[in-house]
Amino acid sequence: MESKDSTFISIKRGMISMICFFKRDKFAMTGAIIYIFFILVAIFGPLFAPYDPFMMVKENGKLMFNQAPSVKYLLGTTNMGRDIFSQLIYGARPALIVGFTAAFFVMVIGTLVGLFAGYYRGRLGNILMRLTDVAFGIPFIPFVIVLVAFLGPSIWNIVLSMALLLWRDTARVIRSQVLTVRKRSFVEAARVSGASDLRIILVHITPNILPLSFLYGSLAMGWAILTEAAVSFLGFGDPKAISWGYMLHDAYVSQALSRGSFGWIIPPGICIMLMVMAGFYIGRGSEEILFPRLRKID
Amino acid sequence: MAAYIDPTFTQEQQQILMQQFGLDKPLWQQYLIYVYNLFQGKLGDSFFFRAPVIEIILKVLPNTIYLMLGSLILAYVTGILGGVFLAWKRGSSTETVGTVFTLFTRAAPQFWVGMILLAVFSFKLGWFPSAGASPAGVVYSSELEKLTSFVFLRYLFLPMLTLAIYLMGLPLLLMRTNMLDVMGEAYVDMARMRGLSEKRVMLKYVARNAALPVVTAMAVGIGYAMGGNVVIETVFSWPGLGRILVKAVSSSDYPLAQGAFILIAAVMVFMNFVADILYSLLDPRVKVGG
Amino acid sequence: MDKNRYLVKVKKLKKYFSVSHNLFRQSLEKGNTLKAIDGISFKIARGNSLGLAGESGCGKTTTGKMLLKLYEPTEGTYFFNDIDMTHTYDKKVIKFFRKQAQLMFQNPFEAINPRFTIGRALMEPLIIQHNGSDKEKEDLVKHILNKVNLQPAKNYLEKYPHQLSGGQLQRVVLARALITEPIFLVADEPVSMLDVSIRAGVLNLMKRISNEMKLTTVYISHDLALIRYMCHEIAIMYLGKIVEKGLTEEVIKNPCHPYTRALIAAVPNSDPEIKSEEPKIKNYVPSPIDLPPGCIFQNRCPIATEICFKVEPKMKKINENHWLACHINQK
Amino acid sequence: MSLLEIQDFKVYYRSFAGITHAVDGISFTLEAGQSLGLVGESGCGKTTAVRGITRIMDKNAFIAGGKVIFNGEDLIGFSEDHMRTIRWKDISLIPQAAMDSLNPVYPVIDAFNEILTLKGRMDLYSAKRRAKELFLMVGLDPKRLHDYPHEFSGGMKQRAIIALALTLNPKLIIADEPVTALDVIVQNQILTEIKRLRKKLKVSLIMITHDISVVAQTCDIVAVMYAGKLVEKGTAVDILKNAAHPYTLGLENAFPNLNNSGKKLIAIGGSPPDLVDPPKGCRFAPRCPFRIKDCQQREPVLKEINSGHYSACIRLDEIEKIRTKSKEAKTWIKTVT
Repeated sequence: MESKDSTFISIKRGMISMICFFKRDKFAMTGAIIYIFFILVAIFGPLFAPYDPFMMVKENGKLMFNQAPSVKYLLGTTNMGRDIFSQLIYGARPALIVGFTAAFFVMVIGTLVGLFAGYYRGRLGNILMRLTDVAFGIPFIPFVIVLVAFLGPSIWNIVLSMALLLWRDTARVIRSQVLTVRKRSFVEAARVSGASDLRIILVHITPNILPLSFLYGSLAMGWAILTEAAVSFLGFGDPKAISWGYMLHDAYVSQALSRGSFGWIIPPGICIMLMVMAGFYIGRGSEEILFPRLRKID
Repeated sequence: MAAYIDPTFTQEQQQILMQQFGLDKPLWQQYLIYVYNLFQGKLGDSFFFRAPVIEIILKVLPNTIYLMLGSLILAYVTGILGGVFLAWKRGSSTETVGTVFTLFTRAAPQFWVGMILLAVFSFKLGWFPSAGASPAGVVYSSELEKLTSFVFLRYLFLPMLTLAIYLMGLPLLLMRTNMLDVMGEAYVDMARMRGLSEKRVMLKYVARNAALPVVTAMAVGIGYAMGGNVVIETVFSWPGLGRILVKAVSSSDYPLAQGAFILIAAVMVFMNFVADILYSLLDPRVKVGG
Repeated sequence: MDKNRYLVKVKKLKKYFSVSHNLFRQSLEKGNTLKAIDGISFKIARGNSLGLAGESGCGKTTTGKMLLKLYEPTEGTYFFNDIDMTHTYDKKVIKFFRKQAQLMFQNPFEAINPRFTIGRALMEPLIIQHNGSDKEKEDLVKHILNKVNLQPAKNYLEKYPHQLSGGQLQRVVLARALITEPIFLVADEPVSMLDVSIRAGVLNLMKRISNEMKLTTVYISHDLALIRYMCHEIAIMYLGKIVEKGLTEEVIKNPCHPYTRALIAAVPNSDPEIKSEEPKIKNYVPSPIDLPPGCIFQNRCPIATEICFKVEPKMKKINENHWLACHINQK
Repeated sequence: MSLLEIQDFKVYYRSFAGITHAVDGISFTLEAGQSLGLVGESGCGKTTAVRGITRIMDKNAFIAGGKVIFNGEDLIGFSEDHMRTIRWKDISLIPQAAMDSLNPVYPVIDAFNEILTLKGRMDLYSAKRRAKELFLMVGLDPKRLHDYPHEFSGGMKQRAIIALALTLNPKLIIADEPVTALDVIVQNQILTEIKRLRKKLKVSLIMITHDISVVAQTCDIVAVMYAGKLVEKGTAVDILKNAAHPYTLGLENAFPNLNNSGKKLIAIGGSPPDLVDPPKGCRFAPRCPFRIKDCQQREPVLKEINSGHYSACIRLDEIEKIRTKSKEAKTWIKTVT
């Protein structure tokens, strides 16, 4: 009974501290609101989207292409006569899917590699560190492009290709954090009490580095969304999903720039920017704050 | 396999090509042959351009370097100065606005920024050319002449600016937080205690030390720059490595794609090496080669 | 003499660290070996306490960690309870050793996992070592908190480390060390981070509890006054070697090694009417990498002669309670 | 005229919890050539107090009142520019963290040149000569002037910092725990050096420390600080042999002494108060075994016991009795409120 109560209390306490955190920190609060907004759009948006995003809208049998923004077509139409506003709404889904799944993989892989590389300073640690160095030596976007082209253009392949490299930042930061945590005397105390290596890693070290890996997860979410946009823009995106990057690709190749159709160019970029910004805000741009410590410790 | 080869080849030519590249063998063997050739310094021939890969990529390499170095320098100079400025204005609303604006530049997709600049300054206002690195028919006698010609610089300007806007965020925010960190160091208080002016303390003590990790972060900046290059070269149709890579990948020109990829990686590794040397020159605590 | 008299027996123990930055060649070659401990020997009788004194970098902390098997020695033997701990890889034996030998730390603010409550932190060794029921464990935790004067225990169980003061935390650290009922305790500078007015309380508590529990203890400290207050025996360390050892009173009242003398003379006298001595020794501690032959103290010693630069002095008994490693003062 | 006269000096910190009364009305005077030891435990406000004098303070600290009369002028009214002309020329500082108080990216000589050539004080050539002279004075090899700070050992760095503090022949040197981070033998060397130079150059010194025995050997007068207030001041002999405040007596009980083996250490129970909301009356009262009702009502002021020896205790007239009783361990076991 008592343990149940205490779990309940600790959950309640956790919720309260979470709310307090968001309340205290205006940046994190803004980020959370942006995310919630886009999540709602992703779930319910299609219900409100005026048109099917792939549909070539015809009025009186005439293809309504390159329409200027109007009440009917809020942001105008594409050169194929598709409604831009509807595309924009549908674009939230792939962005969130890519963001969340990539961030999840990045967090898990990066945290595990960082934990083991930091804790086992011997052969295993060295191998993992070299692996991270190698990952740092590979140019990121070119790698994703090549791999996606090879595997075939789909959202999951994009996520996979990104996850294969993007863990490196997290791993390096987590490792340096583990290096400092493992030097703290409570870790030594655990060893003196007879705790096994695995117990020390899981029970004593992990809780102390988890906040950092969440932070890197939220940043990775931003990177993943940006990278997906870039890959789609270059024409390697999933042709079955309308993503914001794909919309910009479409706009670019169909001369929207020279026509000055800002209604087509600007909104998808703003959506991407807001979403990435939200990730930065939740992590409060801490990538830059934490970065100086990354290499000092090596 | 034959699908990758230009259909205008005769059957016989195709056979020769297939054998030459080992394209008649299973995929893993093809790869081993490729790696073997790579170690011999042979990158093979491009399917699409029907020319040696090495020739194609070396021809466009200078363009990529100009774009990358130009924007890196621009980004780091403005970034470091901006970081010093924001740290100086710490606690003011100027700082908050500046920080948020910088975060926006980091969050905006770089190709999108490029597209907007292109639409405004090139298509609408006509101040800058919209694509390529030089007008048709212009030939430069040397790279130096190209680099000093006004025409080329006009072509370079927009892509360089776009990339610089994207790259500027890292050194700027890093410089700002480092400055704030260093301000807490004992030697800064001691410098004030010695009666030095605030300007001198901020520049000689704070900024000088805060800049060190920013140089370290250049390694990361270079990584971003190489990734950014690929996208921005495509937006501005800049004839560089990144664009070659994108073209090669979309036309399944594997030798060319791999060649470009390897060269990009090589440039990155080399630039990292340069950043390390630069760091050891700036920080007396690090010895060269130590 | 009773064979069982000594709990800890250390013979010619050495610990070398490689300081080579070469990843592939981490061999212990000359020139890149740091001799943290270079052949030390001592015994501690059951229930006795030994103070390891010396300046930073003399190897006293490394010695403490070797006594707890946190480091494996490069050479030499270490017997604990008549079991050769240097060559034991039996998991059961090691686990039992972990129950019997415990450690106290210098910095109490780092010694407790910041994510654990005090109750949880004290529970941790029991989860590993104790087979009793949850209720039994909880009672043990409360009992030990009372024992270290953190009363009422209930008030502390749910607290996090950052909510306690340094003195309270150091008591929690002591409680955690004692909760498995060890027979051996190593305390590494246990009060150097605490304020003077708090220190005495922790020291008195440690003294009382080690008597009650008949603990064998090792105190590591740079503070001779503290060691004199806490320990029966003392060993003075310099550059990884013991230069003088014996009963604390004997060594402090009648120091024979020039280094021990310098250490004692350097302690400022709290009586303003008695002026402290001017320092006699010069130079600084040499780097422990690549030391010259002969006595390790040669470059700073005010009485060194020719032999000190050639032959390393052996540890010799000068009376029943006093050992010394010095060519000059041994005669 | 005294060199430095501090009257009812207050330095507070703004924080989330409220205003921390870190230094809350301290007064002392320092004659030219004298050395003063400011003793107290961590958080008692001793560093804040001297930082307040030089006005090199944290962003959230502010001077809440009082006077700092240096050489006949009140420094509190000085502008930042005016303060800059006083710093180092008249008042210099030897900080605790000698390791981190030199710019790591410049050789040590740069710090000397910078001070010496500031505002055309000297040309570079004479500056170099002066730096060499100073290095010799503190027992360092002048060749090492061109080394970087990280190439110095702890003791050497502290010597270099002392040399730097002497550069402009200041009237007052503030030494903030100058030997705390050093090993005993080096500590002794540095303290001896400070004493020697002080006598030779006739400079005044304020030494901040938590270690009474350091003060005993280096200072003429001693002031004991507790929770932002001075509780006792007097000559070194007054304080260390005839203490007249329960806190000072308690500190001496708690201090292990190498020369006195029979002494049993006695702790002061409890811990220092929260300075955001300091207790009413005497700040030591909650931990004091001699407190009476009045102690927690009325704030004690420094009263002279005999010439130059002051103590802030309400029961000062019973001090003989308190002194005797304070030597017994059982006195201090009394529970703390």
